[in-house]
Amino acid sequence: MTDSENPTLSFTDTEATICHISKMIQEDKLYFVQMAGAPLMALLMGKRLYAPGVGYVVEEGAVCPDPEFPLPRMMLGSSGVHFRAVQWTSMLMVDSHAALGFMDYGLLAALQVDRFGNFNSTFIGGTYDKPERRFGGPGGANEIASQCWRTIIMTKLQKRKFVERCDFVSSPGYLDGTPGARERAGLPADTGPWRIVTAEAMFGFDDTTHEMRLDAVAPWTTVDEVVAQMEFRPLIADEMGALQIPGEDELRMIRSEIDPSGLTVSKGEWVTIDAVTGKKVA
Amino acid sequence: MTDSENPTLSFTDTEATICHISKMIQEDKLYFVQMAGAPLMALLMGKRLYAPGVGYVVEEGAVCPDPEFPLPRMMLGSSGVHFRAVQWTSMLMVDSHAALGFMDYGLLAALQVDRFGNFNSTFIGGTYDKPERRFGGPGGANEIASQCWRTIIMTKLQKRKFVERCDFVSSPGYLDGTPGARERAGLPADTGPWRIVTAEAMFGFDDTTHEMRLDAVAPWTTVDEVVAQMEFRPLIADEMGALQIPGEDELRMIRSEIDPSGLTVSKGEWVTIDAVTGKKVA
Amino acid sequence: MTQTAPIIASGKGEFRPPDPDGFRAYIRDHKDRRLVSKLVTDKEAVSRFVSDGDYLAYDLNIAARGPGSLFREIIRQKKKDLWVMAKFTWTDVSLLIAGGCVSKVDVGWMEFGPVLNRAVKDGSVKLIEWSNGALAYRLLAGSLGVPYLPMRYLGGTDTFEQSGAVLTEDPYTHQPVCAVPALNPDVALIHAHQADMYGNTRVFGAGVSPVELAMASKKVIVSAEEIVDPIEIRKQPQRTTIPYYFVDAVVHAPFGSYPGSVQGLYTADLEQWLAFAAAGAMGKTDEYLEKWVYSVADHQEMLDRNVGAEKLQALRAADTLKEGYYD
Amino acid sequence: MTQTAPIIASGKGEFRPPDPDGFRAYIRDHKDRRLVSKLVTDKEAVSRFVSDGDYLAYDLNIAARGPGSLFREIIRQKKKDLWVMAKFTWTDVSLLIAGGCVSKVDVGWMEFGPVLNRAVKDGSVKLIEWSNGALAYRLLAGSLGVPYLPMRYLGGTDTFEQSGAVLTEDPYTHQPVCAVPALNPDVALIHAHQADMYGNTRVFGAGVSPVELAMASKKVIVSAEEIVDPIEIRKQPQRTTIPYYFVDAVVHAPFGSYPGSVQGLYTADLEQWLAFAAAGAMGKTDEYLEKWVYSVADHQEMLDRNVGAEKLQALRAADTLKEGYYD
Repeated sequence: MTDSENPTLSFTDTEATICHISKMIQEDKLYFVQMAGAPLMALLMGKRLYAPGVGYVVEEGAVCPDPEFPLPRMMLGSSGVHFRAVQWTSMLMVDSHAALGFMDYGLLAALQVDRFGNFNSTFIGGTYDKPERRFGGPGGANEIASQCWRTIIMTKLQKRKFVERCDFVSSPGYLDGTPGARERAGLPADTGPWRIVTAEAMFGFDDTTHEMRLDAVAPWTTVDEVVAQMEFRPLIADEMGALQIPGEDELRMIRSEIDPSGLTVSKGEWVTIDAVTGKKVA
Repeated sequence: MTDSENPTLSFTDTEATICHISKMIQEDKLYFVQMAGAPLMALLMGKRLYAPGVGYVVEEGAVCPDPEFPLPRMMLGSSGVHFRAVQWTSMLMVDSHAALGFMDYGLLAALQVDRFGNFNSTFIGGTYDKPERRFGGPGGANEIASQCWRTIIMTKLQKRKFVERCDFVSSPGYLDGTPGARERAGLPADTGPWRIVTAEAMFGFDDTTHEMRLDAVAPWTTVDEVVAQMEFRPLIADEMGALQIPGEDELRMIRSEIDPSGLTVSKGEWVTIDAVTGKKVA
Repeated sequence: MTQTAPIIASGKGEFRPPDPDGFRAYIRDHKDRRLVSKLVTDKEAVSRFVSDGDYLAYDLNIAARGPGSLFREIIRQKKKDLWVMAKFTWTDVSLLIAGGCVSKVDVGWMEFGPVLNRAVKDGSVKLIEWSNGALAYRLLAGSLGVPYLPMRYLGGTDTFEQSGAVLTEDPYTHQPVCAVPALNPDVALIHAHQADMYGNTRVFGAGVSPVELAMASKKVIVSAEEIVDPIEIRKQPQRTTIPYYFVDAVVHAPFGSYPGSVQGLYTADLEQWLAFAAAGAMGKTDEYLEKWVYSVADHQEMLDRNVGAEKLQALRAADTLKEGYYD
Repeated sequence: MTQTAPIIASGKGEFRPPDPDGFRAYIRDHKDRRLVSKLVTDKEAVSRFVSDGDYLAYDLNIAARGPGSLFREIIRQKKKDLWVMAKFTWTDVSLLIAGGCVSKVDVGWMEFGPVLNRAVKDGSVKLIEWSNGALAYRLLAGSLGVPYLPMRYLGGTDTFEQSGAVLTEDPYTHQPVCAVPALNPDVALIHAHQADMYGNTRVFGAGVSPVELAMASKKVIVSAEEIVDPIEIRKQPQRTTIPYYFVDAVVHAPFGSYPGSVQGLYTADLEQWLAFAAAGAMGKTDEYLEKWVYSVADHQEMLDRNVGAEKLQALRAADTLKEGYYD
């Protein structure tokens, strides 16, 4: 229930997730962003609002571009997203920059994620040889999640996405979670998933057990509601944080300058909340 | 003894060697030439006179340049030698072109060469730890002699240069000469030294034993005189070839257009021959 | 320093065993070292240099600076049993599958949909798992003339299990390190901004791995928006992306990336860009192929009949951010 | 596919064990990701970023587009115990030895002479044998973040025996293949045509391996003939050779390659180009160093006092083949 006097705010889960991630973007870090779409929009939202000088690379070899806003309707392969880069080079080069330890954060999307932050972008349901639904593959996610120091993964809070076991581990989290598991698999030391971000909740990982930990929830939901949307029970932070309500100005920015076509952000579940209390409006 | 009526011709051993090699240059082959100096001059002499369209690369990453004649006084690092290349790239790239099998011939100079075409550019005399005279090292000769299909080596016909054992094998010939010796050492299959060229004599290698074979001698010397200048006795070709006398026009070309400064070609031993008979003039 | 290095783990994905010396012998015997004109039609390029059963690789995709005209010519000529590298691709893999040209796909990323799903389910197309970077890295190995390269990713995942990678031990640090086999495609397709008749090629803007692809492949077909005078190449040697001796065929293909974009020249035709995916969703790929491939003799006829000069003009005009590409 | 790969042979040359994870940790903790000005004097660059005992590498040499001004500053500051990479070098290695800065040299190629001979004979300088290509290739390994790379040369020679290479077995073909350890220099010197204050760097013309050197090295000092406005870099991103985050210091050094040439800008000063070698032959390197290094405060003073504006003008005028470098 909510005070019917208060104004309401409607947005998609994608829009909320973009708002959450945009607030994490720091000017003194370098980011490796996977392809076009929501992860790039989240980075660019952060660049537009909080860290104008932030540097990032994209798989197809643009180094620290400075695109103009509003962003082009279709970002994949448009000259707009590579505008005013400091260098145009190749995928092999930017992957090497990550291998050398220059990329602080990888920014990715996932179909499915497990307790240890391993994630899937290959198939859902059935077996590898007879998948119910095949998807496009890891793309650059494997090298990004392996070689960047910390990985930020966007996904949706759904039971079929937060699973006990991924149908297929396309890209590495903490693998079986044991200490040194990534190093034993040949991956660079001291790397791994750092945050899993959804509209309703943000997760981190325990430093020793590498288990996913619920760190913060949105005002329009609760810890119990969040956990109810997961196949496994995550660790629960001793001090639960609160995700900020997307500001009207932020939503206006997303719709006018980040994804003017709405092709990406308008997809997904719509939420309507009380703009003051942040509670769901029935 | 020579007919004193005939005109005489004087040139250095370096000039004669350049003339010999220039006649081998073919337009339908690619050449990898080591640094500036006599080998590059020999290639460019061939390009100037016999194969104007010939393609070659140099270690510092110029692909198929088309320099203007006369060549610059100092070729090392001068823009003249990279003029009108089809690409300016890096040492790593042209080395890879050789690794892939695009470079038909490597063109090199050596301090010392042995019976199997192994050669030295590292030190002469004493031991590796206490050398009598240290030299500059293989430079690019090791990768060129390993990765080009065939290697052409320039040197001087002297006992201390054609030796039973090199003081140091900087770059590979046929190693111990046994079949597959290069392959067992990790080198690409079916590669190796092809010609050793001096002013007075040209050598090839036996297809099975990989021993050096005297194939041709200059008119101003004899097989016996040549062998007398070698520490080991080479195989002798059944049909001994005759090296051509450097033409007056060729020598004029070298002195006016190939090495106008004379810094390279005027060094070395002067020979004076009867321009008609090709015999030495006492 | 001289212990032995065991293979700790090994993927079960199919791959062609690397053969650097076999590749060298091919290069020695088949690549022309002379400056000869390699200008051919798209028809000729595909019929001479793409064979049934070839391993086919290309740079970028049908969304951006990809060899769109060559994809369609391969389908037009009904090439079969191709093993396709899906490195940073888009709907082009599904397009080739719909055309009946594909039997295997090395997966990095590809736009998925009904066409792909059906082919995977009925087993007509076999997939092998890699990643965009791993496939580019395998081309790097192929371009260096070595049989394999060590790398720091793939390990620990199901992707590794379904790939041809191995987990071995570095002979120097004795730490576990992944290794991947060199990839030397039979044929490479590269769509470029400019090329001369000899094959000297210029690609402008950011890209995936055109250089390594050209170096690693036995046969290289370049389609270019513009054919430039060879002297222009030699006047600006540092703008050359690929030197002539790697290239076997040069096709003059204005709007060759259509319906995709070429940065600095024209934008994608958004409507047609999405048309094939839509056709797939509606089970109408046959109609799509009939209109865009079979019913037209070649790329030029497709542009004339199905797109039109006015539309092409508009696409050129719509690419307003040309800064940095041609200067 | 899963046998063990033995080490068949191993060179005995000294090298620093590769440590990709240690390098990554250094990069994480020491390299600035922000766009901040890195403009410093040659004095400051060398005192801050070159330490006694460092492994020092540089691109090209004092004959052409080499960091001549930085060589002299290193000697002026009496840096000691450097391990120098002699990859496609010239008299610069002897110059640094004459200055008392060097304890070890990795040999590809270097101009030799009395200075070098004496240092080798009296044991004050230790040499390790590689080749130009092998050293560049070790930098490639360092630039890829891997501990080693396989390659197809070095094997079978005394060079191999005196290097740190190993002969191992390829896990895929089971053929013998050489491997060399990654090289990650402590400090790299790169003389460039242009750089902006952030370190975005442009090198024009053919070169050795400036990109891999910058990527593989912990500390990177760029000396540039010209400092350009950062917006110029962003307006032509495909002309950038090295992006800013690899670079720690940018020194504005007109005629920085003197007495060597910079292609497209000025020719070598032939007379002075040969002067150091002559001084070595006559046992007068002390006089040479006094005049060209110790008696002047910095590069600019050396140019003003020992060369003069007229001579510099003449060197610029003498480089008549500028085609292709600045366009």
